[in-house]
Amino acid sequence: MLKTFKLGGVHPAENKLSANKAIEKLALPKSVFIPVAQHIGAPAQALVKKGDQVKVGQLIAKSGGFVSANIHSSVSGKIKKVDLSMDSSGYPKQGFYIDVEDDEWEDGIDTSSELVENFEADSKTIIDKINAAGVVGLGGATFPTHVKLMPPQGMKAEVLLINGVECEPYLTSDHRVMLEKAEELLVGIRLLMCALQVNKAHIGIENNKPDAINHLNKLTASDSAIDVVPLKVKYPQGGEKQLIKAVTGREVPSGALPISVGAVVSNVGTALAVYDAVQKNKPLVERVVTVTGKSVAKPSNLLVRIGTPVQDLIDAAGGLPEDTGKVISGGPMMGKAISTTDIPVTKGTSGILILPKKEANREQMKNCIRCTRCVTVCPMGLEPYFLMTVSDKQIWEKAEGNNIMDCIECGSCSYTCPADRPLLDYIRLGKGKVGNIIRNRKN
Amino acid sequence: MEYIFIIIAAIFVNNIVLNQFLGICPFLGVSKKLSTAVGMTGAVTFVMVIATIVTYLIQNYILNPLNLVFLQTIFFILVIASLVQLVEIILKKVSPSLYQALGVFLPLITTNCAILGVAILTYQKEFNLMEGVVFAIANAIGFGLALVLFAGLREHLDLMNIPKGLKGTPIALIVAGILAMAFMGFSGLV
Amino acid sequence: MSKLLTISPSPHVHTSDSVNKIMYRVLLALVPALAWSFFMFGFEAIRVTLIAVAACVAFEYLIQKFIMKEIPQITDGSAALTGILLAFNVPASLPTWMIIVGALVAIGVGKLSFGGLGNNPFNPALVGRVFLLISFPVHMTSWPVTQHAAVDALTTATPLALLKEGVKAGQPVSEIMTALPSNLNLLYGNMSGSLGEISAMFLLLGFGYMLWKKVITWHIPVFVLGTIFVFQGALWMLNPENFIEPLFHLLTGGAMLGAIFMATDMVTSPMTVKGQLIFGVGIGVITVLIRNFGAYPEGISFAILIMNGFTPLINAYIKPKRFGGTK
Amino acid sequence: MSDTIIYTMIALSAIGILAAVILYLVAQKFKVYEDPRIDEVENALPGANCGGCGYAGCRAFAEACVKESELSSLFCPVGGNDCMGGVADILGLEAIAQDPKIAVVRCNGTCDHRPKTNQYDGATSCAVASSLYAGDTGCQFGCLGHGDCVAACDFDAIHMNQETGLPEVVDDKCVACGACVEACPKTLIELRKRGPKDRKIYVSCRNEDKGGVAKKSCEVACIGCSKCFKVCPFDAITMNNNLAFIDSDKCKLCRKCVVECPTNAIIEVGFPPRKVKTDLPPKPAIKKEVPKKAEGKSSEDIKPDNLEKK
Amino acid sequence: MNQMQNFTKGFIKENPVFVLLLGMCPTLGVTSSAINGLGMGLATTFVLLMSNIVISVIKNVIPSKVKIPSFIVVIASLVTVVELVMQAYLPALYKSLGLFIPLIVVNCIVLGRAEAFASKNTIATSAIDGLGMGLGFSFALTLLGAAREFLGSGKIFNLTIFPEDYGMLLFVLAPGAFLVLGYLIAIINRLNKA
Amino acid sequence: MAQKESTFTNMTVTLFLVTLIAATILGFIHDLTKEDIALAKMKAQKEAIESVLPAFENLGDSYKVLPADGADSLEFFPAYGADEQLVGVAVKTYTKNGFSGLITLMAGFSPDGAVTGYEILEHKETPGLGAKMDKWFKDESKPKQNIIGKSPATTKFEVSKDGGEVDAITASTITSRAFLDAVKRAYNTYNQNQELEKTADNQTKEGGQS
Ligand SMILES: Cc1cc2nc3c(=O)[nH]c(=O)nc-3n(C[C@H](O)[C@H](O)[C@H](O)COP(=O)(O)O)c2cc1C
Ligand SMILES: Cc1cc2nc3c(=O)[nH]c(=O)nc-3n(C[C@H](O)[C@H](O)[C@H](O)COP(=O)(O)O)c2cc1C
Ligand SMILES: Cc1cc2nc3c(=O)[nH]c(=O)nc-3n(C[C@H](O)[C@H](O)[C@H](O)COP(=O)(O)O)c2cc1C
Ligand SMILES: Cc1cc2nc3c(=O)[nH]c(=O)nc-3n(C[C@H](O)[C@H](O)[C@H](O)CO)c2cc1C
Ligand code: SF4
Ligand code: SF4
Ligand code: SF4
Ligand code: SF4
Ligand code: FES
Repeated sequence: MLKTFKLGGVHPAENKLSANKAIEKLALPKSVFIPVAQHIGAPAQALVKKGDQVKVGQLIAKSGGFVSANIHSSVSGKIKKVDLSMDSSGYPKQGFYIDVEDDEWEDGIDTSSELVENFEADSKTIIDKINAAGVVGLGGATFPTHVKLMPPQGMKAEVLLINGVECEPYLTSDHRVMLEKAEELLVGIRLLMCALQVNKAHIGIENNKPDAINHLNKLTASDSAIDVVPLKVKYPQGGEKQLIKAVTGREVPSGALPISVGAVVSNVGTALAVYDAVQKNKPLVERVVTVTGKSVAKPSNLLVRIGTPVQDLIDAAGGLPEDTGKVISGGPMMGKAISTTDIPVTKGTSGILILPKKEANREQMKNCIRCTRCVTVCPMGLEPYFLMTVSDKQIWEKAEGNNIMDCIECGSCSYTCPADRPLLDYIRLGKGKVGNIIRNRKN
Repeated sequence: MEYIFIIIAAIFVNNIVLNQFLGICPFLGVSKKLSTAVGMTGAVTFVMVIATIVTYLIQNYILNPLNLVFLQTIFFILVIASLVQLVEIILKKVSPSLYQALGVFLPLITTNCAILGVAILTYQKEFNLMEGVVFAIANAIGFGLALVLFAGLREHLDLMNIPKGLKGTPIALIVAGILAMAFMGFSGLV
Repeated sequence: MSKLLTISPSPHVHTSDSVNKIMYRVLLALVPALAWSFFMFGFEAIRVTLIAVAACVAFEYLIQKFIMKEIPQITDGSAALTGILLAFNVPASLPTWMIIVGALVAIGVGKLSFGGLGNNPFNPALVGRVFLLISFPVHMTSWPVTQHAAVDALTTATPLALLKEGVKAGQPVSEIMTALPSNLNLLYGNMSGSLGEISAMFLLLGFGYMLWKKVITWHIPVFVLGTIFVFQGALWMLNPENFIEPLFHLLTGGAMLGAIFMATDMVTSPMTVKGQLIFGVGIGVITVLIRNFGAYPEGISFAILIMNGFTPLINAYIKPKRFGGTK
Repeated sequence: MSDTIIYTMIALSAIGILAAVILYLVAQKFKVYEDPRIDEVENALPGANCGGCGYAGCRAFAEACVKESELSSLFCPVGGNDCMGGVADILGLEAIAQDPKIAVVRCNGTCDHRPKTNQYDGATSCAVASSLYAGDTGCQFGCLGHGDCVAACDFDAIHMNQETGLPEVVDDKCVACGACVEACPKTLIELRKRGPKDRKIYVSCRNEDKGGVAKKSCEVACIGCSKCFKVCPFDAITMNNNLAFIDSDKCKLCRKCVVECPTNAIIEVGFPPRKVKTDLPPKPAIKKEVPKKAEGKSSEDIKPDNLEKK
Repeated sequence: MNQMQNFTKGFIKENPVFVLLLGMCPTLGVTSSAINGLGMGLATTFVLLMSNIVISVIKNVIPSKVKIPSFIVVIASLVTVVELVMQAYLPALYKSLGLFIPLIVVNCIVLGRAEAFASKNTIATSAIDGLGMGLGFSFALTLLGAAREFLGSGKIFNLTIFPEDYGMLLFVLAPGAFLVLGYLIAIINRLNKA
Repeated sequence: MAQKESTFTNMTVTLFLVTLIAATILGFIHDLTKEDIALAKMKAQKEAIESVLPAFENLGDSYKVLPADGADSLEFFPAYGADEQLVGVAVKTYTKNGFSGLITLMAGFSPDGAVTGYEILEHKETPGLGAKMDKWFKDESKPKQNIIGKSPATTKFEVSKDGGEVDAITASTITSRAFLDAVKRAYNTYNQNQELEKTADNQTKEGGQS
């Protein structure tokens, strides 16, 4: 029996169209827009201004607080202006418009593709380098990685989990990284283990990527500290809490962080970025993005510079199909629909998914028939139908009492509901409201 | 066995609210929330048992010997009214926590036909004291059962989109009607 | 304008499952039992079914359109389902006007008064059925002669009614049993009774189909039937002269129909497995109580309605197992 | 006199006295009593339990009124001054007359003025939409048009205009309870002083973008040009974040600013037609009309139908 | 408010049953037929009328602390009078109303009107209020009784409208009381709005 | 309003006065109605007796007899014609086997034991079902359910379902059984008592017609 998490879960059609497409390097864009807020936490503070000349890898905005991250220029060229522009959050955000000129890198960055395996560094140096390189979680939440590597007082990490699950349908960027950058990835994992001072790491991979599992198994055969854990294909296997449960059997208590059960979870992309940051001095200026969709001419996995307009990626994949109805930044379950393809790729952009018109629209919502499907599939053991109703009727005490804050917004409930109810829409709303209430109460 | 029949009859077959129509006002009024329904049930049980005992004594040692049965109504109601208030002060002194839980419901109970009704029924059914007490407790449970069930249903209905005209009391009555209908299944059980 | 991108919150994909599909699958699951009732009761069964379905759908349409002033939603199949289940719960000889009254109560009182599909706390078909039973006890307990009765003696009374009669008249069960059909006959439905309840076998077939299509889970039917079996079995072991063996109670009356198709109505049953356990056991216990000790020979419809009443309470207190919740 | 009568008298009087004694004890020990004025005040209130006063329902408000030594901080928007006067009478206090208020929607971004840039297909709720993204037009401050405000109104006083896609307040019905103000995630609705004859002048825009950006996304956006600010003789206009705001307490309804605005972002309602004196092109017809006393209902009569057709 | 309005308000606008929802037990308990409803209504009307009069007479001499007990005594006495008189002269009706006659004492309308109206108003006004409310109550009970009797047995005031065989028994039983009252209130609400 | 203050004396005196006045009035009304209440009860009983027996001149003294199979005694009201001839006996009988418990009824028997009529006095049977017994068994147009003129001696007073000769009320077998049970009990007691008739004076006598 394959390992998996116990409660809930769904199995949407996988549609991994680009699984066999090797990572391609996307040509440099003409201009980029780099927002100062690409992570959870405080926005970074701008260090350059209009008219300044920048190089690739140059720090252009510095971390704006404890939970924040540095921002580096991903291209060389001139700052055209510092202004607002729409990004995938759906709201205009502050950032740098840079006109690209050449491809000149900051000094000290190792741009060769040569594998640097050995390291002497200690925990503190590694974390500092990660911090300096502006590495954030590439698994979706964009939580600053250096913060994660410094457990709060009294907590000790015991095990590192590497999230190679990629449970979102369509997306394949992590899959390709595990196949093509496995050696680097393993170095990154060792670095993370060293930073956390743990001596065990598991790489969790869904069973629909047998090639990645085999490949990594081969490479880690000699290393007893790292092993590969094949997991059942079930969404949201990649959810942090679910992954911990599946691999270690431990359950992160409600409202607590993974570290409370001694686990730290990092995405494979993150581990790769850690390798770049520590071994190559290379800040996080590019990432792998899957561009896919059923009517996309050439589904592909592209290595792109942060700030590149999404339109460029789509063009590289064969252009926006005629029947496009919806463009999503991320996967179909958790990604955000975007209103224009002019938005930039940011650190959190794992994929661009293009849905045809006939899949773009939702069905008309009907009354809840209390079929319990949503309850059954909720991986957190919540009652989505109830949470939606109380959020709609604004009965916040009941929402809180029924643990609305535990929702990981995986969308399994909305996906399953036969009455096409927008459960997660309302639950998200309720989470926001209840979150505010709780925060106000604390103050 | 007698007692079991009394209990089953009072709770299910002749449920005081759903079948006998006593205590409808609190049934409709105090059933909007589960927590208050539970509190009210506690208070009613308390008062119902005491009232039944006291009125039983009055009936048998004052009214019957003096041939004053026709004063039953006025006596019972006065006794119950005073009793409720008495309970209120005593409770407040003796157990403030219980008072917190039940106290707010006490004034409501004075004008609750269930108490007076059970007192009179105890007399009409010619129960002895022990049977009277069992009868009172069973009726209180029956009242509580109906009330708590009903409160649960109403809390549920609050989240539903009831048609405008039926919102509130009408739909509550319809629910009560269907509940009463379902409870008729118990008829003939004793 | 049409080039505009669509925006909606995640998730952006959805199962192909829908309310309509669920309802139509249940309808399909009822077909074997329906066919059997046509075979047993002939034209009368067709008449009752057609009228019940037509009346339910018509009332749903008319009330939604003219009283609630909403867009009628009759295509979802739930009104038709209520209609069929109502028909399944009445004798094939029921006069037409009574069926129509039952449909009005089921749809008007039981369902639309609460706002329509999904809002009703009580099973609409059963509200209609119990209304009819209490209002027209004579008609609701007179059974037509079946067309293919194997044992001639039991033409009109249902096995449960025969049993109740006998017990009330003080006969020992062993004596009454001689007049009752064999368990095999009961299984495939050679007995008299309400339209759709007679054939346990065909109802089980429908159950299998619904399980296969994942329309319902096994829990409620198994809990209900299991409880009836265990509780009745206990009584039987205590006193076999007063109580009949448990299998009889599983195969007669509405036990199968109720447990498989009516207790499982998702709108009116609890949301968690633990809640469904309480619900199912409650139905089983009340059914056995009424059947053995009450005035009615059959009690599952009352039992389901009563437990429907408990459902909100159960839902309020029995919560699903929560990830990371305190154990 | 028969025995029965004598027994009756004795028994009943005895129980009467007993009751009196018990009740006396109650009265002694049970000092906390409810001020009977609470009931009276509650009776004087409209009983809508809307919470517009800031208290949890009418009774809570009544309690607050009774406790307070003066009523300046308490006001029931539904009952208005008459009602507060009544409360003041009961309590023997002065009611502070408050100017009657009315809700005003500060967005004029109709479909014509503000082209759509995408199609929203989520839950029909402004709150949900606004938590998702900026909106289906270029203006991130404008009305989303899903009618949270309409749903929030207990008085049937705010309706969606199907043509403009914007909510409209029915002046006669609005009691200024503020529910819609709370409901709007874009804080578009403001409670403003009800001017004489329901006249009002306000900047119907919340766009804080720079002029160019604002103008591009919506024709009638306030571009923050400050012309109105300069022309206002009463200092009623303030400029903040590229946006003008008219304080209804200071505005004397002189209508000078209205003609100044280059984008027609300032709206005047309830005035007689103006003698055309300016060089500006004629105003785009503002759909809103003063509801005439008797026929005021006509506008709502039409709207529910429209809604249903959708 | 003029006396006329004072009198008529009890019928629809402030109907004790349909709008104020007071005195639900007798409302549901005795209305299995129109005649029972009417009888109970009139008995209650008598008590209401008399108690309103008596209480408005004595209101000034009653200290506030014993107001309620005194009122209860007055009401209970009146109820006892009704009980005795009915027993003597209308034994059949007395039998069918049963327990609910003594329960008039705790009928919330009676005490409610005494408290809310009679203890603040003059004798004449209180009398009119009592009568109006009482008749409103009677009207409601009779209507409910008639509806139930009609649906249940095809009769109104024992006059056969349609054959009894078509009657729906449920309506004369307990559940019918709840159902019919529920829908009646809904209808009255709608009429009140219109 | 010049309301009295709530002092202890005030309160006590007021309540005392209120109760005293109430008591006085009630006492008087009770005295006034006492007779009429008794009369009304008598009248009801008399009417019942009259309706179950053929025309008679005067009633004899009533007496109570304990039935062989019951805990409570039955009350007998012999009725005599003009010539002091026994016209019939009305028996107030009961059964506890009704659908909802106790049913009491008055049954009339001619001296030869045939039922001359019956009247239900008290019952809690379901309206529309069991409650139909008030007319059901005296419907002369339906000989199979009519018991008037029949004697339990010659007719089997049991429902046809149990092998008797009386058709039960539709869907109310329980009530019908109970009803017949009560009638039979009256008959049996009456029969068993006929021998003792002569020594009736020795029986526990109630005040008779008081
Ligand atoms: C306020 C805050 C503090 C956090 N602190 C820690 C931490 O100390 N250690 C850690 O391992 N993760 C920490 N996290 C990261 C979360 O555990 C989690 O990894 C992150 O939110 C991304 O999770 P996701 O991608 O599953 O959504 C923190 C997150 C938040 C929001
Ligand atoms: C429902 C859900 C699904 C997720 N799926 C994945 C996934 O497939 N792969 C992944 O790397 N992270 C996934 N995440 C994010 C992880 O929870 C976690 O934040 C991440 O692995 C932490 O690594 P990072 O900080 O390096 O991004 C998912 C999160 C949620 C809430
Ligand atoms: C609410 C209700 C009331 C009933 N009332 C009576 C009744 O008063 N008398 C009676 O004999 N049966 C009554 N019954 C019916 C019995 O339960 C039983 O079905 C019937 O007496 C036996 O059926 P049969 O007469 O058709 O053989 C009632 C049933 C119900 C559900
Ligand atoms: C498994 C299943 C069972 C159902 N059983 C019933 C039923 O017993 N009675 C009924 O009226 N509707 C039934 N329905 C239809 C529907 O859920 C019902 O009409 C709703 O209660 C109406 O809100 C059932 C539906 C499903 C899916
Ligand atoms: S899945 Fe949909 S229909 Fe089923 S219970 Fe949840 S919300 Fe209701
Ligand atoms: S989105 Fe939230 S409520 Fe819905 S299934 Fe996922 S965790 Fe549960
Ligand atoms: S329009 Fe707004 S302020 Fe006016 S009554 Fe409605 S909700 Fe209240
Ligand atoms: S005014 Fe606000 S609440 Fe109303 S529709 Fe517009 S955005 Fe929504
Ligand atoms: S009349 Fe109010 S409780 Fe009975």
